[in-house]
Amino acid sequence: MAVRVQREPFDIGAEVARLIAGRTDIGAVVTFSGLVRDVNDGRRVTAIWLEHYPGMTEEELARVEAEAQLRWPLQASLVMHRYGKLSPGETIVLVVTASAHRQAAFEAAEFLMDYLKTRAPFWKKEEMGAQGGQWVEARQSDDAAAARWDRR
Amino acid sequence: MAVRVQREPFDIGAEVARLIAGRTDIGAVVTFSGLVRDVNDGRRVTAIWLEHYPGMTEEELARVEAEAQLRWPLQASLVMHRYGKLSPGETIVLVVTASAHRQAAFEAAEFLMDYLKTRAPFWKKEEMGAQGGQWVEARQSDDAAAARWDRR
Amino acid sequence: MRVMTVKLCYFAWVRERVGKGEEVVELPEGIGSVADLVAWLRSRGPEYAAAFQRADVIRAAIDRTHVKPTAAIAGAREIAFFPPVTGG
Amino acid sequence: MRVMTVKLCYFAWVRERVGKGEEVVELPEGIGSVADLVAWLRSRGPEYAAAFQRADVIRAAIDRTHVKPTAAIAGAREIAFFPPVTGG
Repeated sequence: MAVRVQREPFDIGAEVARLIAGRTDIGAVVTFSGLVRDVNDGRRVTAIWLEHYPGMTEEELARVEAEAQLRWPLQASLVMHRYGKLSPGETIVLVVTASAHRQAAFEAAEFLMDYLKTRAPFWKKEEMGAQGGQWVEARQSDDAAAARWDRR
Repeated sequence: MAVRVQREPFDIGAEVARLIAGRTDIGAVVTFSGLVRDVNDGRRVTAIWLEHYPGMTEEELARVEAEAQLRWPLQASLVMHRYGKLSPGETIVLVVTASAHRQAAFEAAEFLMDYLKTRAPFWKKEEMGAQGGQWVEARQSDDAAAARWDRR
Repeated sequence: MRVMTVKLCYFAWVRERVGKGEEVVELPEGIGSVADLVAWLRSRGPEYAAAFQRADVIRAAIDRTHVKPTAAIAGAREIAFFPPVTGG
Repeated sequence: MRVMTVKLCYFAWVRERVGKGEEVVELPEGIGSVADLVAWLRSRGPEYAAAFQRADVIRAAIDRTHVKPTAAIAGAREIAFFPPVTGG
């Protein structure tokens, strides 16, 4: 059960290995990695700049993770998020969930991503070379994705 | 787009790194790892033996993967499954899906696992120390999980 | 009399009960479907009767593709019998 | 007159338009809610008017917890304003 916010890249294999090391009660591990794409909504992106709210970011991610643990029987979980300048192909976010059975691990990972997308205080600015930068607008589809968990 | 059936352990970090290397069009990568648990349905398990149908296994996994690619816009996918003797804590199966957006990657990974569970010709025998071995019975919940994709 | 030669494969507890993983058999005329083949196999001895006792839970594949009990076996080179799969 | 001293934080384009990331302000009496505070901020100059023009899309947090515009600010030490989040 951990939250980490950092500039540095992370190593998905090492994180999963650390999470399951010495455990023989885990049946399912789901990971989600979010990557920077070089095209977003038709715009060519040369890099993104991720601003965040130090202090609140960690607290909010911990609240989201705690909510996932209330809803699903998770044996381990991890939420990592980067900030600063990132190039296309780099990993922005990593979510890992571990449970005895696959459905809980899948659902909790989707929930963490949906909630994080609408609650964690990060803001993306896309750099588009000579055309300057542009703040990314929030997606209604992200609100809808998060709202589907309200009914439960 | 690959299927691999092997005795040897696999390295999730290396597999994901290979899948996304040099790509800048992937926005989401989901992995599912299935692990051997030391307790299954209340039975203490010291090891499992995975038998499979060489030849058909690879063909069936390739069919399941091709079906996932028909249903979702995947940029890459990987299905790896081990056979032979495995101890608690070891990874049995690894599914990786990559797409521009997270919903496709999540759904395709769940689909691959659900379909694989009911179609790939593997059979698990649990070893329970002095009490001998026992073939694992198929779960109705796995049939139900696979059936939910029929409606689409 | 026309006979059909086919390779049969058995897996998991079907294999254990039959006592072998595969065999080549010559089928008599009149065996058109997978279900017919199961009925014929059951008549071959007590080990086959034990293996195919719960015919409803046994699954089959023809030439490495899942099939139903009603599937025709004409032209098959390899027919496999096994319990419901439990991988993943 | 009773004044309330509070730290304000701005992020993303709110920060860029206001021209600073944070400041400590003394609030006059009568500012009870986040919405009241936004209205007061808009009156502080053209940069604030520009930053808070689309008040409906601006989100707020009090002491690092998301709040609605109707939330009371009494006792707050740190109030942050920012656009809808776009992480992940």
